[in-house]
Amino acid sequence: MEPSILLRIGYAAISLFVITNYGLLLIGSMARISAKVQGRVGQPVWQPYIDIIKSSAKRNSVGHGVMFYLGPVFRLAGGIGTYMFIPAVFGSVVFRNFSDSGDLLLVMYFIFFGQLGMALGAGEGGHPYSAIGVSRGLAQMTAFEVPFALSVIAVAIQYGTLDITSIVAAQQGGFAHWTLATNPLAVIAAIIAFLGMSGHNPFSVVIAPQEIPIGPPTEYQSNLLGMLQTNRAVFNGAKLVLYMNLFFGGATNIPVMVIKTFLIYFINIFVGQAFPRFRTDQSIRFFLGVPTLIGIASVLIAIL
Amino acid sequence: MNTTASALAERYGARNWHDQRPDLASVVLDPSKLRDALAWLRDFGGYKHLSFATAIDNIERGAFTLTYTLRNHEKGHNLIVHCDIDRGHPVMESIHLLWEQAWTYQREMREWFGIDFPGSPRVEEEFVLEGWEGPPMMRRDFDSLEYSNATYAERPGRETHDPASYMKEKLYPEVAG
Amino acid sequence: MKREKAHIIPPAERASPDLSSGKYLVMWQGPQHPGITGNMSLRLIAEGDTVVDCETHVGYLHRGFEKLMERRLWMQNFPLVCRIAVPEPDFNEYCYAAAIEELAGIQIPEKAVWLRTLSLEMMRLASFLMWIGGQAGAFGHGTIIQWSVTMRDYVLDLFEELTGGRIYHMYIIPGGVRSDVPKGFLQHVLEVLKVVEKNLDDIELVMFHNAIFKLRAEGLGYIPKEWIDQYGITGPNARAAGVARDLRKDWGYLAYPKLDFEIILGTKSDAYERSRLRLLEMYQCINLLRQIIDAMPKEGSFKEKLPNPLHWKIPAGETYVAAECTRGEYGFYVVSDGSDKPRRVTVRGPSYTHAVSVMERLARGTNIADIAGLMVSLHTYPPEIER
Amino acid sequence: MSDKKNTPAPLANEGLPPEERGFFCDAAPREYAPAQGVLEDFYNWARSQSLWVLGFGTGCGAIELRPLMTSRFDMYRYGIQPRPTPRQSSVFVIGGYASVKTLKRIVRSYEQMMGPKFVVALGSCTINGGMYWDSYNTIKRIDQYIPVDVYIAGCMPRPEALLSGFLELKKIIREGKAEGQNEYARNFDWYKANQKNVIKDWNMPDYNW
Repeated sequence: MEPSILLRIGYAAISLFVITNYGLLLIGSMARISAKVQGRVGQPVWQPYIDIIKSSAKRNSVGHGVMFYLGPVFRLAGGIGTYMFIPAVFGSVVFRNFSDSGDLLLVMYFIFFGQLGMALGAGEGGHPYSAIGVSRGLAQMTAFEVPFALSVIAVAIQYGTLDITSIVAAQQGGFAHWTLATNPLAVIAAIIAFLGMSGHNPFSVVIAPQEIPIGPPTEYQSNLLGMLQTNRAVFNGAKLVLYMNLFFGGATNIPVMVIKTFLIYFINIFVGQAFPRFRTDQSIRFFLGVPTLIGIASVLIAIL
Repeated sequence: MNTTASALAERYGARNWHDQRPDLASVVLDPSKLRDALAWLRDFGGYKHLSFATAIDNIERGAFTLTYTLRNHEKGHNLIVHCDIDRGHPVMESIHLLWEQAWTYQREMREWFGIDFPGSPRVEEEFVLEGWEGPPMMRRDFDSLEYSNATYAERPGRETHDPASYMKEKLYPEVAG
Repeated sequence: MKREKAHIIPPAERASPDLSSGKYLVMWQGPQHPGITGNMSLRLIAEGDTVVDCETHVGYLHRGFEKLMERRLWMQNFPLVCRIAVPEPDFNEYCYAAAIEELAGIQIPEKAVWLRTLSLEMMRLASFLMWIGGQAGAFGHGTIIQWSVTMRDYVLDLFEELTGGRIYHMYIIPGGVRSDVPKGFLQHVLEVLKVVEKNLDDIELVMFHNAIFKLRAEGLGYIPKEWIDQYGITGPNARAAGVARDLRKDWGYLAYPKLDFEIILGTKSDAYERSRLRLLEMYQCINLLRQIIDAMPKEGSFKEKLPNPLHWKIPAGETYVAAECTRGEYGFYVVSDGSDKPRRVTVRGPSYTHAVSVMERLARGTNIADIAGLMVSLHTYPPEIER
Repeated sequence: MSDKKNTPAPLANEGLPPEERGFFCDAAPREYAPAQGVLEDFYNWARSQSLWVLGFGTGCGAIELRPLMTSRFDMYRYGIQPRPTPRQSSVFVIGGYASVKTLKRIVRSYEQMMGPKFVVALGSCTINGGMYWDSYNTIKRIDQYIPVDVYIAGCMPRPEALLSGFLELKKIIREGKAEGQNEYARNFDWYKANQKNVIKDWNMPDYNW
């Protein structure tokens, strides 16, 4: 039977709590892995928790107007909104969130939404580096949205629906049914877009510490920074879950979800540790080149 | 070597050619001739590379001795060109048109010695100091220690000794005492 | 694909943008900025992403060395000089010591000559290892510096074994060196060199064969050949332009004439070329160190007897002694008036031209994102500008 | 958790030209009361466990920060990491001697940091002038101008010394003794007088945050 709306909200809160912690631990462990690449021991896995507590425990903070405060709020809303409409675990009552009341387009909109809110807030910050970072970030985002959107279109055509739950349902029953197997080109284009989306090297020009320290969040401190850090965890988790659902056959239980998302996120570190960063114009040129062609090809494959 | 020496002597009245090392010589010129001489050295003498330019405060003579060190890479020879200018009225011709980096040295000399180089770019701007109100600090009559004691707060408990006497009473107390 | 449009020569005259037009963005890069070398700052005026004007501001590290040295005895200055340039203090020590010896007419023993060469080359290697991490980091590649700084630390351990100091060694004193090589030291040097060489191979693989690094660095900061004399550019920056300027060959100081090495020359003279050339020079360093260890005399005295340093008067005179440091011509101009204190000491640092006039010109027309990379590719270091 | 009652008078900002005064805040810093009991202990633990160092190499001591933050002495193990912007960093490492020109930037960056903020001063030259005791351009003791929590002596301090200094700082923070921000606010006039005494051309706001 269909649980009552209150019950569902409670469930959603639980799954949000889980994904937040999972995202934080994921960030911590990835930092440790990249430290290993660099021959270091690396920070403790729970370091992100301490950082958030510390940021929230700052005594004073400086504001630059209402939009400045709203920026992180929008960002967090974007992150949570993205997650809320994705089924984290297929078939589970607790982790289905509100996936039946929203579809892929809504999720894509939410992915945009956070960034735009952040852009407004950071612009209000008044720091020149924030402005530069925002312009770079938006330019790059529009670039990597192209292959991402193309691969999503391919998936939508292939499964004849925009509803994530049914996309996952169509991929059940073994590796042969995954999008990875049925339309690998779409997956490749989407993964390249994912590198840009998660802002690791070589697409980290938005927060490039050596050039524009450190981009949009330059002026953000104290609890606002804590909010951004929390959002980073939620947003990463949401994106990973989305990718897992669209391309890697979803997950029927928590361990599978953990393993798959971990592997997807690992691609970032794998690439990020081996490359310097693109300049903005170069990364835009890159995204509109080969990945876009791959995306178009994947759409054609899906049509045929 | 002395083609260059003689040429400088008869063209620009260079004096006191002194060979410090086989690959290092120094010569003295008049301020009025200096710029032409440097230009000649650069274009015809083969001394294409300006290593540095600086000034020495000869307060006893009442003169600043400007020092330009050039290098001839073909012959592997360095030449130090001196010229004295009046300490009371320190103005010198700018050579920023001969070497692109010369203006920086002139800016430095302007700030550190108070030597003016009319026409040199940004020579009026502060170079390394900021809000400096004392006299040009590289002059001999500026006492760094005095200024430092007067300006910066000191942490008690630090004493400094004159090395000669202090070492003596440490090493040979019977002689010192 | 960027290789063709490599040779952009920035305009000689400074642009004078109208800041009130609201078309330009004024930015201070530094002093509090991770992408700046040392403690200096650039005032950039950008139009969009392109820098139209750049001003170098130095002086944040000015300690007035030249004034302080006029107040100290010849020997008291000796611990002071190495503080002038942190990454490679030994070049200061060598130039100062050599200048004093020339003025005082001291001949240093053969073994001291070799030990000085050894320490200078080790210093060069350490400094380059520090630099290459910065070069990679300026383009956002954080892995290289983690490796290379550790390699540098191994070299610093050698210094600690030889001199007792990690950063400031005060090893090359007037009249020779301060101490003999400890037992088994040369063996340790060879072992460390093996490790460093292996690591350099990795670095070359990751950094110099990296498509994105090439994309960023190639064609960035092109220095035409004519500028070398015009701006007084020395060191690797000049050699990358194909001009053979290496004081180790030209002056043949210390034991370098007895060593077998060639001046490494580049052609393209852009950031990538300069970086590659410096990598080759690191290999050359390792090679030189091995030669030195083979050729150096194993016994003999390592320093001359000096007069009482407290009453040590240097005969009147002036001299200019230079050495080829990692960035170019590093020189000391010392004037003595026959008293027990120097009359005037001037330090000639290669960054003086590289960081101010050359940087200001090269920055015009480059992308903001590339300023840090350009800065590091010139390998500038502020303290030797302002002393 | 901040007591509103002792809010000091607005600052004059006489260093600025009149048309620019409007751009900057004229509020003097005020003290912030710590949280109560266990909560504050917990906060202090968190603060001591995540120290973000401001990436400002003010002197030659900065060169030993590189080995410290790279793979040999890996300071990330202790939750210490560099941070490029003063807004987000909590530890200010004064890397050796501070010339007057740099002191200006040090004061500015320090005031922009969000409290609680801690200062670690490296090298003898920050303690009593060290080797530059008679220099006309370097200050002799940094604690006249900003409050310092930990001094690390030596010229220059080795990375091991830096690490032990950071651990000492952690101890102080956990004991709740690192109240540099409040001290600065309490003796604001004294600090400001010292600063203006040295920085001759004061062309920035009296307190910039």
